[in-house]
Amino acid sequence: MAAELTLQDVSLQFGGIKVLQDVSFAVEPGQIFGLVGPNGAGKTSLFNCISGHYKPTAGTVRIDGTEVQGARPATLAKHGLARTFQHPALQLHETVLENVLLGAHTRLPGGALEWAVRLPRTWRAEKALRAEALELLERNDLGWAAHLPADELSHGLHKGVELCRALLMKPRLLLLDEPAAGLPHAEVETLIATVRRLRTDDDITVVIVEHHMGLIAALTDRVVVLDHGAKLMEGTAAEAQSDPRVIEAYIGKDAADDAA
Amino acid sequence: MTLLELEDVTASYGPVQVLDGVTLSVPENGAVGILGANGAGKTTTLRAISGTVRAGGRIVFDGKDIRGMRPDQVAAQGIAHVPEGRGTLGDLTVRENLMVGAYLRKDRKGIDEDVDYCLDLFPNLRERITSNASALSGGEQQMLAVSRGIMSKPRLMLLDEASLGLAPSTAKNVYDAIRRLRVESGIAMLVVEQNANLAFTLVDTATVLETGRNALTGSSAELKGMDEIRRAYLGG
Amino acid sequence: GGGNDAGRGGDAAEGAPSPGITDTSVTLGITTPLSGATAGPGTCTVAGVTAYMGMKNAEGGIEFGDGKTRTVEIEALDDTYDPQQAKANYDQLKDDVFAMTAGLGTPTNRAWLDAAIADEVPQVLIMTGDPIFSETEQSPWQLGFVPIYQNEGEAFGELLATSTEEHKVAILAQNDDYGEGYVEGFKSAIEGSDNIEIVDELTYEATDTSVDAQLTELANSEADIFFNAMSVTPLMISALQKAQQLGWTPSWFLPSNTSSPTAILEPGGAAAYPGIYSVSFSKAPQSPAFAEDEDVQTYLSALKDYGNYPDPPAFPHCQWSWMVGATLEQAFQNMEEPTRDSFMEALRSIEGYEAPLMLPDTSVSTGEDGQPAVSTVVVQKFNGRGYDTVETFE
Amino acid sequence: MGEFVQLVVDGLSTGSVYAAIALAIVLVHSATGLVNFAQGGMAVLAAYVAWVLTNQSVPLVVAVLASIVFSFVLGAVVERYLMRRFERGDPDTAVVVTIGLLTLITGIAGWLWSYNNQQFPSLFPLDTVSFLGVSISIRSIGTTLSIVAVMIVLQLLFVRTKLGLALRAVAINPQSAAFSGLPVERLLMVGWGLAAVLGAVAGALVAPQLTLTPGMLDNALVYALAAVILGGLTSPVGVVIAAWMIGVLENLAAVYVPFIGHDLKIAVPFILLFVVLVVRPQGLFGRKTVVRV
Amino acid sequence: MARVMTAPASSPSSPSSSWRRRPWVRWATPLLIVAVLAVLPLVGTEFQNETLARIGVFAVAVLGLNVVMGYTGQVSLGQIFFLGFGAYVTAYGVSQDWNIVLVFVLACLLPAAAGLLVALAAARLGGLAIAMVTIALPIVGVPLAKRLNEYTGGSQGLSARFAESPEGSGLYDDQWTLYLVIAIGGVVFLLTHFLVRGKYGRAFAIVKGNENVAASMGISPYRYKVLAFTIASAIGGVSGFLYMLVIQYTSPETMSFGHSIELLAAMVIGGAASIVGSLLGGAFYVLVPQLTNQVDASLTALLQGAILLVVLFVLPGGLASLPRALTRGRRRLRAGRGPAAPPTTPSSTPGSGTAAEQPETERQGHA
Ligand SMILES: Nc1ncnc2c1ncn2[C@@H]1O[C@H](COP(=O)(O)OP(=O)(O)OP(=O)(O)O)[C@@H](O)[C@H]1O
Ligand SMILES: Nc1ncnc2c1ncn2[C@@H]1O[C@H](COP(=O)(O)OP(=O)(O)OP(=O)(O)O)[C@@H](O)[C@H]1O
Ligand SMILES: [Mg+2]
Ligand SMILES: [Mg+2]
Repeated sequence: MAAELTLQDVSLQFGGIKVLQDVSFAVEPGQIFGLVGPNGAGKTSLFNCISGHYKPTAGTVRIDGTEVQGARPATLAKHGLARTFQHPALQLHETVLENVLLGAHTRLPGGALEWAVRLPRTWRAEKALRAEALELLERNDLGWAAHLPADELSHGLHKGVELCRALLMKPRLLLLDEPAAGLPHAEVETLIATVRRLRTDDDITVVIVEHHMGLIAALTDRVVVLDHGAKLMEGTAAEAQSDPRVIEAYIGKDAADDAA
Repeated sequence: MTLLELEDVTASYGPVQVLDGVTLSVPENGAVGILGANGAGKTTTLRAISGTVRAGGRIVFDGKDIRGMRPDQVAAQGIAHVPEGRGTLGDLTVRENLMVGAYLRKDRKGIDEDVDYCLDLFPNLRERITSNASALSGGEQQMLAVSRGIMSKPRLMLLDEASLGLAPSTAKNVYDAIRRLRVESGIAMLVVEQNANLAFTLVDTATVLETGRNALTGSSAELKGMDEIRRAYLGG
Repeated sequence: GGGNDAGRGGDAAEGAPSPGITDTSVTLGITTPLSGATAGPGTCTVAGVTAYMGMKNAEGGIEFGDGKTRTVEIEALDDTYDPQQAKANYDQLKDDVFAMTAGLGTPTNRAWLDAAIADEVPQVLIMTGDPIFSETEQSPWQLGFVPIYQNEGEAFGELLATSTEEHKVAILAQNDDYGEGYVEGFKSAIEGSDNIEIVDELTYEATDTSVDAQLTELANSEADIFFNAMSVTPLMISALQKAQQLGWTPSWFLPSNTSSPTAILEPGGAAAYPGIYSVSFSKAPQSPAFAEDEDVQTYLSALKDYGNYPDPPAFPHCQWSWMVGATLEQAFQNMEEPTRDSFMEALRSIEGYEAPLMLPDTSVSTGEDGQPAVSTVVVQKFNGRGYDTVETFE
Repeated sequence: MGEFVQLVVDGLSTGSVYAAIALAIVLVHSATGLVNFAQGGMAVLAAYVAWVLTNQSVPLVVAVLASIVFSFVLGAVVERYLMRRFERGDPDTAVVVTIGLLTLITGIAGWLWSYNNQQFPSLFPLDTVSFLGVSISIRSIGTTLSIVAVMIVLQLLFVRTKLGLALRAVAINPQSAAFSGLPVERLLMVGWGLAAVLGAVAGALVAPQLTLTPGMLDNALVYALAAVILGGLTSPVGVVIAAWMIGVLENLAAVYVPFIGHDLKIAVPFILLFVVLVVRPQGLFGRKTVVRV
Repeated sequence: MARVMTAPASSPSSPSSSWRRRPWVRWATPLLIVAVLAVLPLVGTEFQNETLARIGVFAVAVLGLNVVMGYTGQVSLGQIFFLGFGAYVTAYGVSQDWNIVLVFVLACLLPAAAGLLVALAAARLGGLAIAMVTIALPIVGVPLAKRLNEYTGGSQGLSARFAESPEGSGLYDDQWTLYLVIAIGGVVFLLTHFLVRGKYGRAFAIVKGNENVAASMGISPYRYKVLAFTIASAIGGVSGFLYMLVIQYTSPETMSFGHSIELLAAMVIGGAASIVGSLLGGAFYVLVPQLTNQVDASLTALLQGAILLVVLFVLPGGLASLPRALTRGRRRLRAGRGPAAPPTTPSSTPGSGTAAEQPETERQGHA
């Protein structure tokens, strides 16, 4: 089930700005893969290239061997790619449940006409997915908020709602952009447990961008470090954390000392 | 001398009351932290101070009751609020954002110096000086938001998760810089921070909010020593 | 009830009073644009008839053919030149008014033409030159007031045909039935005259802000006659100015509703042209020739006192609507029963009535099928301040 | 050839009328983030004020200046007591409010001054100059030059002055701007006031040509909007050039493309607009807004 | 994730909404509505019925606009064009004596096809750009209708009467017409009501809210914009059919650009993205001119402008937000008495009006 993701010499340019330069790496099915690097290194842009929001200026992106660079995000989503956004983007005036249900879009059968005449199979599916969404929220400790408008939730909680929305898509490849940002330490632990469960229970390949090195170390099988759009190194989290280039460019000397 | 004094502050969004008596005080040139779980009311506390949310209780800044003032009036008192999330003006360039930060200042020379200071602090911004703020990466936007706060040369800075989305080394740089500002320019700080390790490098005292109330208040050292704080906010 | 055309009114007993008329008063309905782009002339269509009837009411009312003296009430509604709204206004008024009259606009009147026929409500003396309203067969309950557009165009064509010289004509016409009617009438009149050649023919939209481009194009045709079937006052002024700027000074033909000496010719600088011709059937109050005219003075003061229209109007529709009032009075005087049938009969039998403000040689005659109440126009030439009637093109 | 050049010149002069309104729309948009449909109405109102004064034998220039002052106050008052309620809400609602305002203002003008056409004295003489076989009225030249001057002032205001920066900042995000101490409410009032002033200038420039009626600018509004979008909402220079382009191309298409003719020439600006926007969504001169994921 | 309990007293189910959720209410309400609609044409006067029928026409037009603009967020200033197109198709079909069912189908399909074509091009744009492209429809439509005078009757327009009440029904024409409007309009409303709930409603809403997110949920913004626009055009076509049914005449003025703006105003006044709001918007479109005409026909513009402003000033969310505004007002009254919410400056009252506090959202250009 879990997807395989391969990037080959992906480059991206905006006007004169080189955002990504020849980035290549491969994520094996079922891996939890980390993507780290300083601010503006191009991590989110790389996600955008994978999810179809940006079209790489050069290089190939393959999911399960199929070239997908240039494909539209909606198409990719239908083929099992889900992602969260660095800055949570919810429908603020809708309830949390409705927000999460959005993730079910591709799983709901029927065209516009069928929904307009309310064919039984449409609302049966709706009901089933509603139940599933509630359960998902419940499992992520957000059940209490299901019927609140999203704007009544604080910033940190939006992250959780976004995660649920992505999970309801039943993806095979999940891209998480800084899921731990703004979470207190205790919540990060919960998040780690959740993501681990994703792999074991749901058989999903996960790519995570995160500045929380604790989380990266605890969770990832492998990491790629980006700097100025280029791959600086690839290896395990531990290798990365002790790589002098990474310390220099990213973690900072003192921080590394602190951690040691 | 206390610079900012909150006493029994309440606040609500429409009918939903989210602050239920928050009390804290920031001394002149002091640095105070606010910790708490998601949704505890940290952001709301800062909003109550800066006048973006309707508040009850007493909010006194420099001897003056500022509760009920409009945000720009509060800013004019010398309080800079660096909001959570994308606190930038997306359609303005980086430089224009910085100039907006300096809106209340008249010293041209000082402004130019501070622009340089910010750009030195965040070299990323120097590279993107003519870009629209909305094109920046998440972390770069955060840098810009903090820089805007610095540009306004306030007497008190309200920092809402200033390290959000910043790389570890950058986050550390930011806190170093803030600490320096505090020492060199005498700016007082009220910081909300999830990265408590980082926060404790700056603040002298901190308060922990729980469902809109002070659950604990103490000096950094005291708090760092407490088990439940370690477990919830510091790790290990 | 029965599923028939006649709405719900059903047919009342023979001779019983129709709606909107009592022994002491009669109510007339108007739907016309009172706001929006055509509000200027629209307001005038109400003001004139209101002023006329106001004056009559102040004198005690009008004596009808059945011997009763009645005052005349007018209910005017705004349709903003929207057919749909005009129909709604008609629906609202039809049960309360005796007849509908004076409203301006072709589509707005057409919108309820069929309904008025079905309901047997008179839709008479309306301000549109669309011939359909004067075809008795098709429109038994209708009668137009102003000359059909073709008539006006024709009148000028006939005048031109009297000329013996060679003429080149440039035409600019509003892109609707108004412009088309004018051009059609004009062309039919010059048919067969070898000395007249149409060298260029363009259109404009009533919503245009400028007709400079058309003028530039037409000026290049070097025509010596400019037939400008334009109903929009500001555009007419700017056309007059633009042609001068281009150094093109033909003789002009202007329609009756955009030829006001004070509101159009003066600001347009018409003195620069060798001849400005227009057709008309009403005295121009602004013209010095009529300054002392009794009709004109009564009209202007009534307009102020009863018509709620203090300024001298820029549009001739005020005068026309005043004549509508007078024509209605004629019909009322001859109508023997307080019914719509009787009214229509009386209205259709007015012959050669010289309504106040009418120019010599023109009159209201309602008997001719295919023609509106006024079908005779005289061609006039601008004399610097007002108009003089002319017989030949010189 | 002579005709071609004349058509271009005519187009520029018509385009200047559109540009006048377009600039005011740009100003309000840059200062409040709204598209103000009432802009033309406010300009007409200002023109009526000036007209009333000239009828009291106040010199034209003084009357126009007075109408400018009147407009500033009017704009500020409209912002303070009407628009403010809608500024943070759904932008569609705010736009509809400006539509309502347009209707109201037109109604008021019609009520006070009737729908009669009124002659508005021209700021420039009616004479014509001609060169190269092309004749141009002094009035068009004056109008066009005034528009260019206004455009330059506006461009400088936006990019060079602190006030311009503050106005833009407030339009983008009032809350965030307030954190830097920008007096949001006052700036919004100033923004509307200035836009109304611009409207008053526009009104005085075009009223002699269009003759003063309550709906004088209704037809120009659509063109002005097209110019605003075509030029790029944020660029005064862009919208003026776009307005000129519209005026000129429309004329040329009407005369030289028989299929289009004078009746369908209005389609030309929209086809142009469409083609341009597909290639450059931000308009010809607009700055690209990046919406990042 | 977080342990923070939401403030307990503030559960979203206000008394009124929980009342609405009772099962018998859910069943009885539609039945009641159907019953009322069934007898309505029988009790009104002729003029009342005609007015109601007109309201139906424009309610349907506003509903269409709501699909593309209220729900999907694509500003369309062209809706009146589709009404006009539908009306012309109907008038032409009737004049050619085509079967009326066929005419109806064509009156939906042809505008829908036109809408689809326009949308295929216009949906590539967003925000104000799409507004400008759609504004061109009525603006070009008017001269085009004049030019195609073979089919449209040119500027003299087309009349068509085709809704005489059937023999033996015992109904007056106005009653029969109103029944037809209610039946056709009712079906359109019902279908739309179902459509904007559930899958498509959410999809439209996210296309309005954030196209990037929409795309990553598998919802192609382009396709859904095109879909919404096409549906709106089809509904516009239906309203054109009803227009001919009720007004029985159409001319180029029917689709003049000003009406498009008025439709937009009616949509916002009724309540954007609201089914009931569409109905109220239609009522506003029809009744306000009627009302102002009654008050003073020479001041209609002034009065209409004033009414529009007053309504929006009091209810920025539109007429459909009245119940919500009332409950909020009551809640605020109650809260106001408690110690927790002392008054502050008006500028800093979140939740006042629709303008719920969105400190970090940027305002996008929008028409
Ligand atoms: N606009 C709003 N409307 C209604 N309720 C809100 C709104 N914003 C926040 N809340 C509620 O107020 C409470 C406090 O929110 P606040 O943003 O202050 O939390 P926080 O401590 O900053 O959390 P985080 O760490 O997630 O940023 C939360 O329960 C939240 O649900
Ligand atoms: N649409 C765009 N237009 C212009 N520049 C862009 C665009 N998208 C990204 N960039 C630039 O590309 C660079 C990389 O951005 P990206 O968001 O990928 O960084 P990141 O690695 O995710 O950083 P962070 O950790 O701060 O989120 C930044 O300098 C950014 O300004
Ligand atoms: Mg990023
Ligand atoms: Mg917060």
